[in-house]
Amino acid sequence: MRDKKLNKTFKNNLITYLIVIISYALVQAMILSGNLSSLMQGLLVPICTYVIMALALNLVVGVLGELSLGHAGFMCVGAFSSAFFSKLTLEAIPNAGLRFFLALLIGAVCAAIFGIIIGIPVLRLKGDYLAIVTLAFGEIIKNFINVMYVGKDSNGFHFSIKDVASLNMEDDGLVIINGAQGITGTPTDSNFTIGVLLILFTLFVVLNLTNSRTGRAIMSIRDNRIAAESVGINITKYKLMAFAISAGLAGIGGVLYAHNLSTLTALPKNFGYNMSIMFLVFVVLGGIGNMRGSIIAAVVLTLLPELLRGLSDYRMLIYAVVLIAMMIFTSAPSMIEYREKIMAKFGKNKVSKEAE
Amino acid sequence: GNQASDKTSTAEGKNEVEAEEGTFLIGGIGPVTGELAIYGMAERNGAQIAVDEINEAGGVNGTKLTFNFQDDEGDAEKSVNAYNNLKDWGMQILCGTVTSTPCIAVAAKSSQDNLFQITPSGSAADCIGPDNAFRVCFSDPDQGTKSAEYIGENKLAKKVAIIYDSSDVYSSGITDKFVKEAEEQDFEIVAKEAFTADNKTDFSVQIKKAQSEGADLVFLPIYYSQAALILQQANSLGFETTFFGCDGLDGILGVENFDQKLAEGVMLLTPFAADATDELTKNFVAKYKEEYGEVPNQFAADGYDAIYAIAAALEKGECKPDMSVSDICEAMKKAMTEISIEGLTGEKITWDESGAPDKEAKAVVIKDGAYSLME
Amino acid sequence: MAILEVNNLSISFGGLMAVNDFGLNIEEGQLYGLIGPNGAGKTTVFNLLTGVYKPDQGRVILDGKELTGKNTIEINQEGIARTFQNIRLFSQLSVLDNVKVGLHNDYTYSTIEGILRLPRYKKTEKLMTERAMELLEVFGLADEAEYLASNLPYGKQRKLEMARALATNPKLLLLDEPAAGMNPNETAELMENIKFVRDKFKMTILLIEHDMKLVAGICEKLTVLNFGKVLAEGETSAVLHDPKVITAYLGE
Amino acid sequence: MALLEVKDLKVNYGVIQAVKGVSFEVNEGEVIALIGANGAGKTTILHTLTGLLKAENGTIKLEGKDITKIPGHKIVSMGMAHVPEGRRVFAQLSVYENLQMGAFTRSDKKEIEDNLQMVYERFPRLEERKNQMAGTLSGGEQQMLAMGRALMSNPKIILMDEPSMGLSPIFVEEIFNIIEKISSAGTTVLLVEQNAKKALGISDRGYVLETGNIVLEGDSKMLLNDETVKAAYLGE
Amino acid sequence: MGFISYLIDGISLGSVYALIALGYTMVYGIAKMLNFAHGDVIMIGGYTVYTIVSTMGLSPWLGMAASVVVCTVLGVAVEKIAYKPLRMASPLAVLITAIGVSYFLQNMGLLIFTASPKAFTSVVSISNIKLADGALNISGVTLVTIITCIIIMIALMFFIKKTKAGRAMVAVSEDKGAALLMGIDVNSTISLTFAIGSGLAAVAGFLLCSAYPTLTPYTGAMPGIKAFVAAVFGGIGSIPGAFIGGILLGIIEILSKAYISSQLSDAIVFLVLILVLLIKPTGILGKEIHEKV
Ligand SMILES: Nc1ncnc2c1ncn2[C@@H]1O[C@H](COP(=O)(O)OP(=O)(O)OP(=O)(O)O)[C@@H](O)[C@H]1O
Ligand SMILES: Nc1ncnc2c1ncn2[C@@H]1O[C@H](COP(=O)(O)OP(=O)(O)OP(=O)(O)O)[C@@H](O)[C@H]1O
Ligand SMILES: [Mg+2]
Ligand SMILES: [Mg+2]
Repeated sequence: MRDKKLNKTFKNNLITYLIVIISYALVQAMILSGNLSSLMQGLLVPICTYVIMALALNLVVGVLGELSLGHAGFMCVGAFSSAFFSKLTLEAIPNAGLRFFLALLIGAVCAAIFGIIIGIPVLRLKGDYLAIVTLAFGEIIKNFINVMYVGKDSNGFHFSIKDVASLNMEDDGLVIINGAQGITGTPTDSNFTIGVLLILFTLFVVLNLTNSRTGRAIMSIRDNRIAAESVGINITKYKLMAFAISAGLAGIGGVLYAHNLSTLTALPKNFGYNMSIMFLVFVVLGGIGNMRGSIIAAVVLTLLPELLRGLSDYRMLIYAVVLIAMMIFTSAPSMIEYREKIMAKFGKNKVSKEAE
Repeated sequence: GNQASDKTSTAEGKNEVEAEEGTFLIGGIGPVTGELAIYGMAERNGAQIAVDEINEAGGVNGTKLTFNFQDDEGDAEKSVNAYNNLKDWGMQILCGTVTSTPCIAVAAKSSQDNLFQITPSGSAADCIGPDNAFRVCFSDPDQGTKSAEYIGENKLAKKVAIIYDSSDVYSSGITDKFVKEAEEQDFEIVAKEAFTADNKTDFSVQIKKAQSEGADLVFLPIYYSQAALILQQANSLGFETTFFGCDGLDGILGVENFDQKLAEGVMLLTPFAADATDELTKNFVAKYKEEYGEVPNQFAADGYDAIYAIAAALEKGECKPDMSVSDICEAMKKAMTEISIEGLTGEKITWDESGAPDKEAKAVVIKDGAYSLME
Repeated sequence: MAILEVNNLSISFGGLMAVNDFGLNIEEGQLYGLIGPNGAGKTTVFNLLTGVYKPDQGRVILDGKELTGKNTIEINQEGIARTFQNIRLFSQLSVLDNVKVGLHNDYTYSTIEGILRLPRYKKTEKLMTERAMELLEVFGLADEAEYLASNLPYGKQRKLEMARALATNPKLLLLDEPAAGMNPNETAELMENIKFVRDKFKMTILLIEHDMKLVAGICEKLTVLNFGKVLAEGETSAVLHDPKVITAYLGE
Repeated sequence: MALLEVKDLKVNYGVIQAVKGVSFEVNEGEVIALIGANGAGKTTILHTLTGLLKAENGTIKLEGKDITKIPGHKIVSMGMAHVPEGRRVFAQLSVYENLQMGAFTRSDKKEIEDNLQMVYERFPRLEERKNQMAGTLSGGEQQMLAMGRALMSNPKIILMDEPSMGLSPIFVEEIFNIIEKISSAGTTVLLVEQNAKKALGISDRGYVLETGNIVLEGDSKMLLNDETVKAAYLGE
Repeated sequence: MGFISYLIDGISLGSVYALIALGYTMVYGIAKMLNFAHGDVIMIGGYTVYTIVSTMGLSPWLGMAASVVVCTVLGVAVEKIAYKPLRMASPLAVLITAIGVSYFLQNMGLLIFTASPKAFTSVVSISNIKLADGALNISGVTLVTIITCIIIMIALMFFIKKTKAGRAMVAVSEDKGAALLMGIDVNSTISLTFAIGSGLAAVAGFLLCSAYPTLTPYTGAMPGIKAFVAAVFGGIGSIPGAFIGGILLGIIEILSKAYISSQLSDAIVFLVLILVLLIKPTGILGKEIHEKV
């Protein structure tokens, strides 16, 4: 009985890993045989980014059971800190692989630190109040980066929240973060292979965490805080931990994002609450707590608007309709029941056939 | 649930414009949904008019143009997607993108492909970083510097206040240079107040700051939707001053139902005025109104000029539609520095190797509900 | 020596004195009953003992250690575990995992070891599973170990709560109406379970119950609470024949 | 004609069939006990009767009128009230407001007031606590409130789902007394209970439910003496 | 004088937030869902008035009436089509659907009315009030907005406390099943909630557009989010809380712009919000719900 269960989770996780790996292999094969359009090739890294974001958010929403509307903020921190680093060390570290690896570390750590900072209010707040605080944090980060000017010259770093001029740099100075204009000229160090490796890493962390002592503690808080306390689970510690890990993973998503495009700005479009909500859409559509679902939802919903390009001006309207329809299809109790019934019929047929 | 197989079925992303054999395939990119849609739509429409005109007149050296415009929602990532989509379609020349940040991202890609790119309105300095990238509009630094010079040289004011969008690349880019140039000029910046994309309905504080500092000119390096609100709010606060803006302000008179009295006396440094009396403009405005039911703004004019620049460069570079993308690019790059076009946004526009246009900025003032050229 | 010593414990909600000057002494290994009319304050006493509510006054001493003012988590680590009147399981976890959460503080490995699946993870998880299965066995839940807790029938959910509480290896186990919603047969089985737990684990048990068959059947001593105050205490049979208790609680 | 008549009722949760074709009837003035183990489907039946769940199959007739397809909110005003399992009082409302909620479908102010006094008489504790938030009441108090609330609709028939659960012995007596009083005041009662002994003690007839089927029915006294019932439900 | 004048500005801005927040909180309080599309219903309301008054040249009163009707019908329709199937699903599923509806309405607006901004003609013809020799200026729209807010707030509280339909709403918000057992028609109660919420959105729409008279398909989005913040700030679900939250949010926003930094004002507003919630975790007037153990 017990072995069966272990096997079941193991199998389930294995399937998830396999889906990622096989998809990767198929896509690679298509690229090599020249069968993948430029559009799709261009979408590969963004898709990896969003998959990572969905997985990271699912850790908070699905496993910890708290609503975060600020994950774009963590992603933003990861993106900017790593892009900052990469731009700065463009010459000092010529090896793109090493540079990107260090950028990853920096992005993840910085984002995780912000995760802990956000985690503090998380301890006191619940539900929608928590959601609004995470949203607020995300917006603060975005707003702050928009007025942040950082430059470097022979005298070292200069920092200002007014404008480039007040950096007071020597003429040889290099503006690294230029307020709303953000960072330009980040090396495009990421690629699809790296993206998939990072997805696998994120999956590894999230799945193994969930199936461990720590994961159980986090889930027990989700299911019943009072009971968790009564058996001695340290609520503070585990909530913070979940938030920090999730933020760190979101930071990795940000690093991938930042090293895919040559411009990085903290616009509402990239890192605003709308983006956080988009990640939430992935998580909810894929099934709360269901990592494989998150992956699929992130892929489908990132592709969808691109596939709808043919509809021109109606594109986003149709996208909205499809989103609503998918939500109702996957979550409405009547639909679920209907699907269950069909599945049951299907299952029964199979059984009876086997019996024959 | 297999992601990869999903992709194969759609590998040839659908595209509503047929890629016609034997024509030049020109792509366009810009926001036609989302908050910036108005700029993308104007540019698309303006460019389309130019394409139709050229085709009617027999095309470029007898070869017609096909134009395909893709949405990017004003986002860098989506813009790269749009670019790739157009590449799949067979794009040979890119007329885009409309906004700056996406333009920088796309320019990085187009330079890898060595695909000729001319942005009608991507004004950030980096938009023309790679040598395959050109632009039609003035750059942000140019506009900032020129505005400050203009104000200083014409002694329009002693005390200047700035209200700008600190979350916008265009606006903060102009502001930076304006402030810098102001040091050289004989006026003082008494207030520099920001707003953000998330906070752009109420401007009472910014206006009051300018008012209480006694600004005799308010510089508005922003887009006209916000400017319309600022004018309205300044009016109700009884703040009478000169407002001075850049090309983003163009279009303010076209806001439906707008009380044009509010805009009376507003000055702007813009390459295009829909009320100009030259034949070219009159024709264009008439056509635009007929097609799209609106008065075109500067973005439409930029799009129009960009297409004409492309046509001129194609002609000069003796390009053929069956040439490779890279060959077309090389030919056009060279041709661009040799051509001069009569555009809506400048009488004799020429380009240098950097990709920047050389044209005169016109300072216009709104008088009696119409733009009129200032001397 | 008394394992639990409670002195003049009080708490009020608004104007209502829910628990008023409550005292209690339980010897090690005793099976002690707390009974009283609905709303008398029994559950509130449990909440005070486990730190869910902070008392307005009074002290709680467990095994010679002062618990007053400690929070729920600390109190659990000091050795008090409980079940709840309205069942509180980790409904989306398996039955086995519910018990493993109870083992959380006694069987440890770090998060990193968990993520990287280092040897200590494997070893500890194995030990945890064994221990948890042992506990489930006691309550006849071993066959349902893989069920989602919320899919268990009601009576088994109550038992699972007990197993989970026991997993924290407490000195004192508090059971709030363990037999509520069970039919007579199930109750009889539960009584055996409780006695077994007490004997096997040398546990001290304090329970709240309205089922007099259970109370009379297994409790050695009783305290009767009425309007937040102690109405009577002593040997079970004596208390149950106390006329005050009969009028206030048992009825004729 | 029976006041409540249920024929061949089947109810599903998704693919699980919880009630598998149950028929029974309740005559005017009767007290009927429905007993059975945990998960037998008792609550499911009651939920279907008052429209909280949809029947898959079968008919439910109240005073001869088919109410199977009638939306749940119309059933109360037809004279059927339900004291749900787990009380389900409105936790954020006061005791008084909860009772008023029970009279939602009625508009006769005067009669509602009389009814309220009747409830207060029957449950003095509720009057004492009339301004307390229902969520902070003790279990027993909440049970009283749930019964009082159902009585506020002045029903012809009242369905009670385990009203004695979690109550003190004296109160269990009390509740069963109240049920008898409610019955003698002319209200028909359908009583679902784990406490089979008490339930059969005060009822006229009883039905025994096992995993979604009625396996035994008859006069309550007869059931009390039935060996299988004794072994399975009375713990003797 | 400067401070008072900023304070007045803050109240003006806040009154608009408050008005929107009232609709938000009303729907949240009863249907327990964050209707992220609320702001976009406001936009539709604004366009309705615009079409009738500015395009067709009819009376503003007719415009306002039509706007209320259009929004109410829209709100109820959206509820029926998009939210009702998810009544028993997780609240997050409904939240996501609401986001879908929000996208839908925005893009609908974009297709019908194009992206070009329209200048809205104020429906309020009361002129400004000048105090202290003109140094303080209270706009007519602000006065009307605040008065409307207060009237709506009181009316809503009265409605919920005193009327049968109002009490039904409270019951539904607590326990839909138990409400049904009381004889309450849960579906029509929720429809009514949306009808009222959307009607309020229409009112908010024409007052918002009167105060800040440009109208684009995205006009409602940001004020919608701000109003959500305001509603949480005041204690979501609490009607007076929405009012207070809205006004305070407006004041904080203006004062931080005026005295700290106009660049960082968004950050400051959100920082204050976080601090307030840390001190009072359920917002200013939010009820702390103690779970009985
Ligand atoms: N958080 C609270 N706020 C207000 N009153 C409370 C609170 N918790 C309990 N009470 C009140 O305190 C009294 C005692 O409640 P408690 O739950 O301890 O009763 P109990 O003895 O366990 O009763 P039962 O046997 O019915 O469960 C009750 O009158 C109850 O209404
Ligand atoms: N919401 C639900 N979803 C799926 N199955 C359910 C649901 N509610 C009840 N069931 C199942 O339906 C069957 C009958 O349940 P029901 O609650 O009617 O039993 P009961 O006789 O009232 O039991 P109890 O004495 O525990 O109240 C049980 O097997 C139960 O697990
Ligand atoms: Mg109790
Ligand atoms: Mg039941």
